[in-house]
Amino acid sequence: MDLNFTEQELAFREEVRRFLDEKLPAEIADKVIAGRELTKSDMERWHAILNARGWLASTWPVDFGGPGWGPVERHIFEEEACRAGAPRVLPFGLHMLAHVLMKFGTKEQQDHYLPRILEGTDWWCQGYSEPGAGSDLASLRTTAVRGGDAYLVNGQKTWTTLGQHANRIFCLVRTKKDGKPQEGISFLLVDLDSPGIEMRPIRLIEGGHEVNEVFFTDVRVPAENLVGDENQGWTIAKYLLTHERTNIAGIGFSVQAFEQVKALARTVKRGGKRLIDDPLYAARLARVEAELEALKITNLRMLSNAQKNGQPGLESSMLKIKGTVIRQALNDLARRALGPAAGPFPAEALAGNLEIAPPEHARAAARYFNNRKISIFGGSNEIQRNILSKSMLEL
Amino acid sequence: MDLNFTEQELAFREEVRRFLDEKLPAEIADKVIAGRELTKSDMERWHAILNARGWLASTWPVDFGGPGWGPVERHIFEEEACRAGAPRVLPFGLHMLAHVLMKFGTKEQQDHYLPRILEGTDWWCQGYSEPGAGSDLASLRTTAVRGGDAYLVNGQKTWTTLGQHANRIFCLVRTKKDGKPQEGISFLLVDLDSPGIEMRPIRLIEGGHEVNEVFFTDVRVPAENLVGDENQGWTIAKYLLTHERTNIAGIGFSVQAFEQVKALARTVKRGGKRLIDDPLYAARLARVEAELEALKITNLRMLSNAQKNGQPGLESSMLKIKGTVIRQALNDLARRALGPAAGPFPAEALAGNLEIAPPEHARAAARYFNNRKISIFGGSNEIQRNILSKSMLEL
Amino acid sequence: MDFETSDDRRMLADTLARFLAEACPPEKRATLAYAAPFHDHEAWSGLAGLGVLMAFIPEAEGGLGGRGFDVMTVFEQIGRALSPEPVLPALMAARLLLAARGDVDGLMSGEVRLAVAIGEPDAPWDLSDIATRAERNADRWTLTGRKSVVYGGNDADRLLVAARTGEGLSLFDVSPENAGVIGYGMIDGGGAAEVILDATPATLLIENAEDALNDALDHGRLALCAEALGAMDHVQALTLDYLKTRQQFGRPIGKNQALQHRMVDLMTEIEQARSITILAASRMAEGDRARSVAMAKHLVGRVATLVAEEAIQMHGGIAMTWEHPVSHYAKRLVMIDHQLGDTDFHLSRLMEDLRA
Amino acid sequence: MDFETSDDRRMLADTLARFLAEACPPEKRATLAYAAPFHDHEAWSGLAGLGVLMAFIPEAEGGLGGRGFDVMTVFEQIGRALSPEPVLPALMAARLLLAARGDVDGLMSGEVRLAVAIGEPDAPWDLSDIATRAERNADRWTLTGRKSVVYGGNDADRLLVAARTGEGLSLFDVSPENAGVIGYGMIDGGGAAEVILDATPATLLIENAEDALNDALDHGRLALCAEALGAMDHVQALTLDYLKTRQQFGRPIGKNQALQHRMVDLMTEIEQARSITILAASRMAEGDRARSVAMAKHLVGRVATLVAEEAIQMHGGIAMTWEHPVSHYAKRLVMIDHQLGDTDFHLSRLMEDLRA
Repeated sequence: MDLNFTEQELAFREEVRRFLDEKLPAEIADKVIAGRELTKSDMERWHAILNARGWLASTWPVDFGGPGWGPVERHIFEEEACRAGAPRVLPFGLHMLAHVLMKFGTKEQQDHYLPRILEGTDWWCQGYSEPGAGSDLASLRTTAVRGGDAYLVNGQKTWTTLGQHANRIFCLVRTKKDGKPQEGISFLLVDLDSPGIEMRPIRLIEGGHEVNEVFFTDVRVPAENLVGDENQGWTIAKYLLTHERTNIAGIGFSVQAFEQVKALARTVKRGGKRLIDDPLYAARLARVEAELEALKITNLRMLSNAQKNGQPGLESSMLKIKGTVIRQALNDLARRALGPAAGPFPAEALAGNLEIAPPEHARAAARYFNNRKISIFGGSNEIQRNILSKSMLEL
Repeated sequence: MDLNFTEQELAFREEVRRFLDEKLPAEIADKVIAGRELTKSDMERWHAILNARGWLASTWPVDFGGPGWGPVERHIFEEEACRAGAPRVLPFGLHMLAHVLMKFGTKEQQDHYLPRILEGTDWWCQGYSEPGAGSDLASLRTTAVRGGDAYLVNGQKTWTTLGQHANRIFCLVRTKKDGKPQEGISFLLVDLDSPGIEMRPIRLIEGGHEVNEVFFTDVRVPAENLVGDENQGWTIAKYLLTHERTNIAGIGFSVQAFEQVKALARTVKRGGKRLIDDPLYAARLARVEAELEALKITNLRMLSNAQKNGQPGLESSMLKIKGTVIRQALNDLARRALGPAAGPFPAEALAGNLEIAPPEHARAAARYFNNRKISIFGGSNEIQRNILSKSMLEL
Repeated sequence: MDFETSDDRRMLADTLARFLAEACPPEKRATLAYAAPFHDHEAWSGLAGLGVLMAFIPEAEGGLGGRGFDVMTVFEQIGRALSPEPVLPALMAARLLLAARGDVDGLMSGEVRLAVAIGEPDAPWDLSDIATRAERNADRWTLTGRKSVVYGGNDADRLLVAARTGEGLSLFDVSPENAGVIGYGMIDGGGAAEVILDATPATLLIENAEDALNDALDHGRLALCAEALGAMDHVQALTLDYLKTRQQFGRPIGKNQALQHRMVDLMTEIEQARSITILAASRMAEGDRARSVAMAKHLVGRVATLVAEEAIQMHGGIAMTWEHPVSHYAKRLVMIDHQLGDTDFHLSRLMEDLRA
Repeated sequence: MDFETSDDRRMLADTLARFLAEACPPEKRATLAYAAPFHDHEAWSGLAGLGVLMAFIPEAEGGLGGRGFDVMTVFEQIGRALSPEPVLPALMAARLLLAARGDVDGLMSGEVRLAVAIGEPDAPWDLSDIATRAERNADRWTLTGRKSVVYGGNDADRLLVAARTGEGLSLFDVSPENAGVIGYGMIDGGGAAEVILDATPATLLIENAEDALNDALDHGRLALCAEALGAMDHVQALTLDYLKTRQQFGRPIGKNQALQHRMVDLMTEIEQARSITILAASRMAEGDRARSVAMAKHLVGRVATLVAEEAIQMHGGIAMTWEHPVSHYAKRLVMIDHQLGDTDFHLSRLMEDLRA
């Protein structure tokens, strides 16, 4: 039993720190830390910096041009990147579609798409969810009908994260109506410039635009854009779901959030005293601190298992649940710390050049509301409990 | 909207207080407040005092010799009795069987049994639960087979509260094996002195003896001891369940427990300070205080409904849940307050004449463990949630 | 003992409900509550026309109510409809004007909108922390300090301002034109302002105003509890309906026992919140007003946040959108805890009582 | 990074598990843990014979371990088997004797049973509250005061007693024959004692013993966390098994989704408790030992109580009986929080760190 990183792992961490120190643009880090929206060019810039270093495709094997990191290296990189305020690398092309192509794609598809993902030529978004089919993918209704060398796609996708920045979307579509609902699903690559596609923004609870609806009306998709076999989409989707999910516990985000809240609680004044001197607030914070320290170890334990078995265990659902609960608790503490000053609409939090809340916390309430999503998407915490009950407890 | 008691109700409360002040024996109240076991003669003594005042059968209508109280009077009486440390009146004969007899019994049964309940000639216990059939009464297995003018009873009952003090037991027994399981159940009165009955104590978690197992081997029960019709037992059981459950929220117990814990927290020293000056402890206590104050009003609101409709609503399940959670929280706070001193086995809490905990709290841990039962028996809190979900939320 | 709502109050509630349903339907509210002046002048006049503001004034002073249950009746409807109208500042101003024996006619008619400026950046909730100072030159008072997140301050005709005068606190009347008033909208809709006072001329209304301020604050807290209650009732109904209609894996999601039990717990918590608010409403004129209000605001603060979070979680993604009413109710339910003392602030007050 | 248990420790765990399963089966434990001396002399000798007590002593001192993970290994098995043997006082005594550079041979062989007397009626957990005083006459020390709920004190050959000497705390060796030792059994099994010191002769072991005492206390706390972990693992297995086998309304009760989700939450909490205990075990020789141990004891205290309460609730009445093992595990799990600082006591220590 040894919780310490090896010499080699420590050296790697040093290397990552040095890289972030030198290469992460300060103006991007500031935005990330304050929870402000990143522009597409912010993200492109950061992707390019990572790509130049060979670290963009952090989950790719060496054969495909990845750095060949194991779970521990990936963990170290993510932890350090979060701590430094680096933007999250968009997973849709790099961590999702790329793995589908490596496993199910043709050589041509791999050769065509993978470099474009690395270079940022293609920005992918994900077309899984539909209105009325969130966690229940088997009830998909978007259809793709084969005619000659193309499919005709009709239907609607939703919750398409950052679709506004993308030029391509990978979709699950229904290619067969009879038989079991899972059996008639295919995995299709669609150019968002195709005629018949309309993307509409969805405004979220706190007022931001990060997800979209995508409408397909008689959209023609070349048959060569099918990945895998027709009606193999369910298998592909399951592969992606059970495929290693990196940083599912979101430790890095939580560590950063904890440090921010702690600093805030030492700054905010309630009457003559610091907020941290209020025992009720300090107790809330200390409770989350202990939970977070425990989760770090839980995460390492499961990483260590994954390292050994080459596959993450079913326990990743546990990380998802605890990880989201802890992050949400920290977002909750940040808004609480501000009292009434958490109230102004984010855009108004600087009123006439007057600070109402400290600038890096002006979005505290917005972030709290926005992050209610993290216990819902990617399989809600209720779904995760169902999975754990069945798979680990065998109930 | 007026939360105050009427003049009349206030006068009644005064009367109850005077009565308790004059008539409740101090040595009995002391035992109740410290949570020590009452002897049968303690209980007989208190029942007799109440009966002399005409208040023993608090739930009986005037026609049968009860005081004719409504829900509010009963509430006032119970609240005051708890506050004064009066023992709980045993419900089995007085509040359960008596109502069954009034509704389903023959004139002969009423004339024979009701006075004996009042006078304490008969002490009843309840034979519902069986091993393997707790909340699920339909799966009862104790059989009663009719032969001539008697039933032959075979089987086993369990969780028979204070059966060691009783001379009679009322039982649900299976009188028909085919058909729906609910349809073959009958309600039978059994003399515990009958040959073939054996009662064995069950020792509870904290070491006390308050429940029993009862074994029936070819026990002969006269057919006249059947209440209602044969196979009507399910109807009778449901009648009892939906029949007004007095003091289901246990407000009186909780008020008394709260006052005790508050006094304790002002006495116990942690270093130089009183425990109540520890903000974490004070916060726990203040949270329960607010919950309890709210529950008092919730209880009055539902009483007021019951008063108006003549029947308690389905909300009584809500009172059961919150009431038990609050009582358990108070028991939890009492044991926490004592720190290590909560640890000694109750019988040893006075070691060599040395107090380890204050005598009235020497059973704090025992009471905490024993009262884990209150969220289980009488329909567990899970069953109550199922009931509320179905009946009130219609889910 | 009687838990029936009186006929008068039931009539007021019904009228108000009908009015707000028309004046402030969800689609309209999602826009107007977020654009200056962050409420609707027409709706405001309409409310006043219904006599809603008169419900805060006793009959002896020319009003129609003034009791805790009147406040509760009005604000349950405000909460149910999620109205962004600045009724809360009007209530608090009414209590202060009554204490000052001032004229309440303009307030009751809705013609004069008042805001109450108490909290400050480093003193959000506790009167004893107030730093704004009043100075007297001859018979003229001036105020210096900053009042923060003054609800309704963005659109008020007069500001009632608490400031320190030597030993104690006094209450002053300030014209917004003489102060630096910087208005803005809130994340849960409605408007507020920062008020910068820099030797700003002011009229003394009440000397030694602690009691009057506490009375106004406690009435405001009761109002917020009632508002939360109305909002929770509505959210509970929406969530129940969703559980019954939304299908997943071929059946309504409400068939999931885990959700059923959570829904039962929510219902129970909401009933407890209702009970403690009823208790507080009944104690507004009694010696234990402060304790009852602290219990209510503490408990409601906790429950309202729980209801907001659970309602979103049970709805799933749909309630995360601006378009869906639950998102707006959830924001209001959470942010109510940020006004006039949060659940911990009021718990601390209860803890003080236990220690004493 | 490596989370594998070493072969040596795995062997120790297996041996210990087999030994305790035989020496302390549930039926036997339900009796022997409740009758003086509240443990089993034979089992004690057996444990010592296996080298269990040597695991607390570093190799350099003639032992076989002495690291945090050695402590964790032993106490997980103690907890899993619900053994009432006074191993905890032996561990704490070992740490103190090591600090005093005293002889540990008798301790390791099990021939000398030691108890550690620190807590007092008004000072259950905090060293700074200790009131027992040591006085020196020429070269002879005497102690006066009362030590309360001294685990293992009912059956100890020697007592290690903390007492105040002028400025600081020192550690003394006291023969039980010279003190008033009143032994009794505990509600969760095992024995303890009140120790009355009235000018009781004592031998000074360590002057300025704060560091040594804190080291012993933190090792004791780690041990209690590990004991809770072993007990929780066993209770979780029993509960899962019950959910799968117990039928109600014609199906296993584990088919109730509400119970499934609660069971998943329990499992998750237990894994978190395991993680924080592993962290603490890894920090026993480091500068942040106190903080890691406080986090562990805080979190484990909360989770152990939750597991106890949920296990009883999910079992229903059956787990309320003396006859059923879950009742005894539940008592131990709850009462562990009463030893060496409860969940709030340790949370307060974390709060202090946050403030600093």
